[in-house]
Amino acid sequence: MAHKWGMVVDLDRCTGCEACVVACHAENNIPTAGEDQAARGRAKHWIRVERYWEGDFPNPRVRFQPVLCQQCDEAPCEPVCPTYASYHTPEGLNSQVYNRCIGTRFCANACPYNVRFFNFYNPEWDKPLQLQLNPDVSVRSVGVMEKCTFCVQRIKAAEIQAEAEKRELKDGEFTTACAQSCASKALIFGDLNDSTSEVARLASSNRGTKLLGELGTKPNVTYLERGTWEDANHG
Amino acid sequence: MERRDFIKISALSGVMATLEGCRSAEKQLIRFVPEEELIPGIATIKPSVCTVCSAGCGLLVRVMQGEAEVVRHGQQGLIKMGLAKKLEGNPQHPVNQGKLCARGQASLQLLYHPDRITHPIKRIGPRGSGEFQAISWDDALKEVSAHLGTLQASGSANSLAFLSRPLSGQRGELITKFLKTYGAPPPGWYQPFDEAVLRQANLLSFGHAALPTFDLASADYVICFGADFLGTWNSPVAQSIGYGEMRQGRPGRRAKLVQIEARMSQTGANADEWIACRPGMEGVLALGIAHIILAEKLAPQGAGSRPGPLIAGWQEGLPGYAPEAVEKQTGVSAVVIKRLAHELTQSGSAVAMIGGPPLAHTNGLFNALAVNALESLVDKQSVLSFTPQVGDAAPVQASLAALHGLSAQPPQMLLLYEANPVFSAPPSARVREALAKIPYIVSFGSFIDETSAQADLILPDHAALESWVDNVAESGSSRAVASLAPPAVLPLHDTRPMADVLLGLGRQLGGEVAKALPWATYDAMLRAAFVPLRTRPGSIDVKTDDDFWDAAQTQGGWWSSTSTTPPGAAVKRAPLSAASPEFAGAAADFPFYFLPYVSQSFGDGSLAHLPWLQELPDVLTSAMWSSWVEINPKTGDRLGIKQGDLVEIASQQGTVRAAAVLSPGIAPDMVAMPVGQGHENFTRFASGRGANPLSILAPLTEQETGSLAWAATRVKIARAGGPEQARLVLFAGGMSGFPHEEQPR
Amino acid sequence: MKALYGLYVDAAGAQRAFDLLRSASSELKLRSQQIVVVAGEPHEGYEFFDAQATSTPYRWAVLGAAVGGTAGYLLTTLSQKSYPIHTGGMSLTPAWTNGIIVYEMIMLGAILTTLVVLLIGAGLPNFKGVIADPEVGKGKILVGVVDPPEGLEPELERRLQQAGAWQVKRSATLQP
Amino acid sequence: MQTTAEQIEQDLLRPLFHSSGKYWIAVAIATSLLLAGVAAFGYQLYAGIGVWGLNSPVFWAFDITNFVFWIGISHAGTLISAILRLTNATWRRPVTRCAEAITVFSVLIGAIIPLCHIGRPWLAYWMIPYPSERHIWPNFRSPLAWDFFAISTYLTGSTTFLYLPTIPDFAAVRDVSTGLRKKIYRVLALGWQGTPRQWQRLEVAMHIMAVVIVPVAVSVHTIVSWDFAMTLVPMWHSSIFGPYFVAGAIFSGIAALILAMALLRKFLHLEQYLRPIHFENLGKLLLTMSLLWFYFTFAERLTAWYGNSPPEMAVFWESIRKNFAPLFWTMVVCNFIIPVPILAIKRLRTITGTAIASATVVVGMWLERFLIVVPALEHKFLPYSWGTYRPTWVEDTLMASSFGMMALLYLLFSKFVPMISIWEMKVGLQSHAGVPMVAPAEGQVALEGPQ
Repeated sequence: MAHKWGMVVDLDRCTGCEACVVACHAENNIPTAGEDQAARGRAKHWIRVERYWEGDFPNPRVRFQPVLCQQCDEAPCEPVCPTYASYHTPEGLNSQVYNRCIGTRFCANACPYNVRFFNFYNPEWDKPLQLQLNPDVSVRSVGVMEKCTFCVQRIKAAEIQAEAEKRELKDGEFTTACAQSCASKALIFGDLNDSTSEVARLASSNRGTKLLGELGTKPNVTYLERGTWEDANHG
Repeated sequence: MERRDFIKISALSGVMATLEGCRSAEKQLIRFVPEEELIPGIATIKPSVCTVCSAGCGLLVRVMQGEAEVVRHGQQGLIKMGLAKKLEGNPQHPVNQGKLCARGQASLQLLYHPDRITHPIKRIGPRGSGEFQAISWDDALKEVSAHLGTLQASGSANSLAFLSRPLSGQRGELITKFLKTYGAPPPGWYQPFDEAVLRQANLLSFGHAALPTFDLASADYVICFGADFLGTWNSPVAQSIGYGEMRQGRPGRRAKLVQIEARMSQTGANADEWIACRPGMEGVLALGIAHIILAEKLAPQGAGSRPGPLIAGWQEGLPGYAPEAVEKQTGVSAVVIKRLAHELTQSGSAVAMIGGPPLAHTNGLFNALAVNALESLVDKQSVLSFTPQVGDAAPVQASLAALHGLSAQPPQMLLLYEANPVFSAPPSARVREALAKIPYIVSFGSFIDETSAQADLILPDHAALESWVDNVAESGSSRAVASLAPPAVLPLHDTRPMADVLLGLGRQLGGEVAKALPWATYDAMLRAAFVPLRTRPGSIDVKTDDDFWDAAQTQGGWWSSTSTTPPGAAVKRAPLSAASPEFAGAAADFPFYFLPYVSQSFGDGSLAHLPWLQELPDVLTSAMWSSWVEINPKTGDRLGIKQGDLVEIASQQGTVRAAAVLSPGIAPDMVAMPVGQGHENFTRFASGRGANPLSILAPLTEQETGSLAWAATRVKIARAGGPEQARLVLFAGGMSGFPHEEQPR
Repeated sequence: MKALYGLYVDAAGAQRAFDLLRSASSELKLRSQQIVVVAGEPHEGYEFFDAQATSTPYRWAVLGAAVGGTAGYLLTTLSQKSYPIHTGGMSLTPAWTNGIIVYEMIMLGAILTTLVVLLIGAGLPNFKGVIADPEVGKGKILVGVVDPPEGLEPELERRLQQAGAWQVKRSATLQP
Repeated sequence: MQTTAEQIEQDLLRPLFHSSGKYWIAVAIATSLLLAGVAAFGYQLYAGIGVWGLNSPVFWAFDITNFVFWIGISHAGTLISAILRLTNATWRRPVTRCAEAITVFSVLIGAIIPLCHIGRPWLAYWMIPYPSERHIWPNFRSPLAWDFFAISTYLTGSTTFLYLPTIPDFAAVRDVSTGLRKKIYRVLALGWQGTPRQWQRLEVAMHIMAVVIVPVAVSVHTIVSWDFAMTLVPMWHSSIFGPYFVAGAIFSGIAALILAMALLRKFLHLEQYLRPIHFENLGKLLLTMSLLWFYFTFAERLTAWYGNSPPEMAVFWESIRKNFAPLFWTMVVCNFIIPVPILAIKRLRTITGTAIASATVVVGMWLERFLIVVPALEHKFLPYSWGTYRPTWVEDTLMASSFGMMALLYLLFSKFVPMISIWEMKVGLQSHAGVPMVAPAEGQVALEGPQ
């Protein structure tokens, strides 16, 4: 049975430590924009932890919400691309083929989650920082869109490995860089088609919601709402 | 289809990643014979130890072959070598169990930093000018040993000083031995935000002069006084793992987190209930809660009997801490205090912890003892425990005293290792002046920072991933943990490990020092220290020392089998009665409490030079590349300060300027600034960026321990300019500030 | 090439000349192709002009539209099937979107055919010499005979005059 | 002196043979603007499109604003002249050509802009459906692919529509000119003779073109609007966009046409041909469109306001009350408050009056496009990801140069082609009843048909 890669984001576990953000930069060769470019809104974070204030002092509440590409089944970003740079893989990945991209940026506008990023310049690394670049991940040149890939390089490596060993992929045998670094296990990645997988189990939790689910984009990322002590212990 | 893409992608990236290497080949560099066997494109995973904070997490380094420009035997050339590509947590490691925080992940850039010192350099310009010139290792070492020799010969060996950040494990041991046998005073361990107060309190309350370890996975109720245990305090990764479990790891059972602080920390942002308490009054609040518990007999008989008596009036049931009285002092309503008391005692297993700002007041020890008393009163399952230590030596203690020593009688010669007091010490410590009086300063730093810029000679250390690393975990685990790892990658530059250099100097000095340090290299010393562990029950069960040594290296260290150390007996001493905190600056002239806090990105500021962390949006403000001051929106309105405005913060010690961030998570009578920016000289990424809040701290110290009361400064603030002067870079730049105004339709 | 023609100030005169020539075509042994009219603008309502009216281009345009539409349909369907790539959970060849392409191709087909049909129908481009006269640009209408039969010039000239020619010319100015 | 075919030919050919110093100054200015744009684009290619003010989430701004604006302007000519031809409105004759010229040139500019705005312009040809070694065809599900087809069809159509009725005039120029000029026009005229057969074919072809070009024009701006409406972006995802854009396009188109006519009239001394009646009639048309535009804008905003869905309201308030309020209300003033009274009051509906109204409308409609593109992108769903946009000098230059290009093309056109169809004016001479096509020369009554 084909895989269907998905993720669960447990908002009750997320501490906003942003280990996932740095992990993603390291894994996916995301260039650092620098202060000036960042000030112009060109900082790239394939995964970000959004922060929303609720209420005012002395009773402020904060809601952290990690947002990455939702890998929508019916992704608004895909059909608008005239050159098929953005398309849907049979494994449910919303993939971006850099060398097909001519940079119309239509996909980025069509994406309701603003998780697509554009290379306004050719990326640069002050030597010898470039030695850190992950050879499994393409470095994106000027003029192309990029976005979270669910660490497709890891997926493929694992699949090829399993195929070589003539076996099925085991749940948790590999995971994305962000999920791997997440100490409180707020990010869980896996195969939604494997009913025994942790991600499949959690995705069906009654705390589960979809980000902007009302838009009908059918995301493969499920958010688990925050619980409360009172509910858990007194009712 | 995807296969094809995948191969295409990897191929392409392979090319791109080595592109730089290829370009430099045009400079007709000699191509060295590879020094290690690696299969191109196949990753090797090597263990290592994270050195960026004291938690000492275990690492797995992803090493892949690449082509790098390196220096060997004074020759520059290209070499195919293993390059560290990514840092992950070591799943076997008891502290971080395969997880790793943002700072740990980013520490990879310490290895590849473009501004690393790549070879020994000697000062040519005036001190602090940062003008250095290259010098060969031989000459450099000759110079140093000459100085050491003459110093010893002239009988003033005791005027050699060593200043370093606290080093657990054998590095610390080595330095101590070296100084002892040389005849010099013991090393000065210095670090901003040291935990001297808490260690002292834990010694008094629990008989352990160490940071506590929490089994949060088994907690049902956590009341935390100011400790940012999910962000930067103690062993954040270990604590975050437990936090995840206590939140959603146990079906039908979810713990409550109550955070008590006046400025919302990252931990506070996750709390189920956040309670603002008047700064420095946390101890009183804790005792207010304890009062109810004792009065209403909510806790089992004898609970809290050990640390309790350290507080005056405990036996009498804390008469002075009636809720109403406490409400007056702390600003926390009596109703809430009562409720907390009941919730704490009703829950299965509760824990009270303290850390950070509450300890950084003149009455810090009292606050700590009070919370410890409450803890032992409510903690039935001993959620709080202590990590058993490998040796019997107590964890090394950093303290401000180390600096006072320097300025009191300046030594003839100073050795510096990974300490940057010029940046991080309060102005009252007069570190710059003290250093100026020292004739000869040698630094082992890998970077030019404010302090090493004062050095006469810099002998650059290997990066952690290039050296043998070891660490003894002070907390964060129920087992004794001695982390250990061989170099993960070959050195990139013409650097040498500090430990080896010190051993070498010892040999040249001969005599006592040589005898005490017989090892040729640091790994030999490590081996000697580790091998004895073989006999103890733990993670490695082998017959011979060699096997043990190999196993320890592949495993990333040794750890004992589970054996928690519950809180021990309290020290008998005169009980402490409530002391209200003192502040520098009269409330009339300086109306705001000033809170410098440990930055989520830069820790105590020593990581401000890593681009990944500079561009990491602060999770509460989304600020990048900036330094800012958090102000309550109401205060902002009152003073006409808008989001992004330039604000001048003035204390009795001086002023700093930073961009205003209006945040509802801070008391209207407080302003807070993250530590880390404001480096005047710390690589291309951090130099001249933002302001350093530590530079306006008052010299107040905690009464008993003498450690710096860094939360005891009062300031006044005023708008000093518009956003254009302030340089505040927000990732969520378009999100309208707080509060969101509702539009009438 | 020889020619003999008269210039007329208005369409009525041109019509008279045209009729005279035509009625006399048998006795003067003129083939209808030899009779030529050149005007600086259309003259609706006059027989010599309306006789040339045609509606064939409409039929051609419709045909062109059909061809364009078919091409559009084939382009959209075949190309998408030749390398199936799924996007946004849509079918490979959604009628909704392909319809737009087909529509535009229909229009393009009609436009191009119209252009071609016009050029062919109007015998353009044509850079061989043809009868022309600068006076035409000034509003006169030219009616005349190409290669008038030997010896009949005077007779022809008389008739063109009789039709009320503003001027009769024997030597043709050749354009362009 | 009497208005005759001869005089018409003289008047309308004059600009081709003589031009004032003013003309050359204008050409110089337009050219330098265009070159500035070329330079800016070169810099952008060299440095990367980062030299623009774009960022995430505002990935489109000036570029697409100008694209929509110019495609909109193009709806003046062809559409209007086609409708007028079909309805056989005889007063159209002096208007059609300068109108159709506007269309061709603005579509051209509109088509160039997207090529400059994409991240890798050197790969723009991947939009063209051709069998390639990549085995990949354009994605016909993408509105951008629709754009490609619609715009190329429109460009082909309107060029043909402009060229066909010009052939006889080329011939006219050919016949009166000599030397190189003659050679050029000989080619342009394709050897046009003027036989009844040719005239008949021409008129039929023009009729077909008129029928075809109207639905094409409508489809073009509808599809442009779908670049926005097909997304889920708040205030973009709206079915009103198709008609809204088409109406807006015709609106701005007529305004541009009136402006152009006023200028031609003044500088080419066509007072006798472009007469108050034309501005009168087009002015009425502009008034209608202004009212229509207001209706659409009101309907669009009301729907959002009443529905009150938070994502839409975020954008709504941005433009009505917050950062974009100044621009928004300027737009309302330019598109409605100023033009309506001017055009509604007969006394004000003069040539100057209509010209002024048109000028404000052109500005207003540019603002409208900007206000459609930018505020929505800045405030898309998740507030944390909101952004702000400021254009850079590169974008400003490129925009200025698009106007420069328009001016230059139009100026050159007026130098090589009679701006008013000579033969159609001649037809006007023999016109049967209706408005006299040519002003009575002083003290004379215009000829009306054969006498």
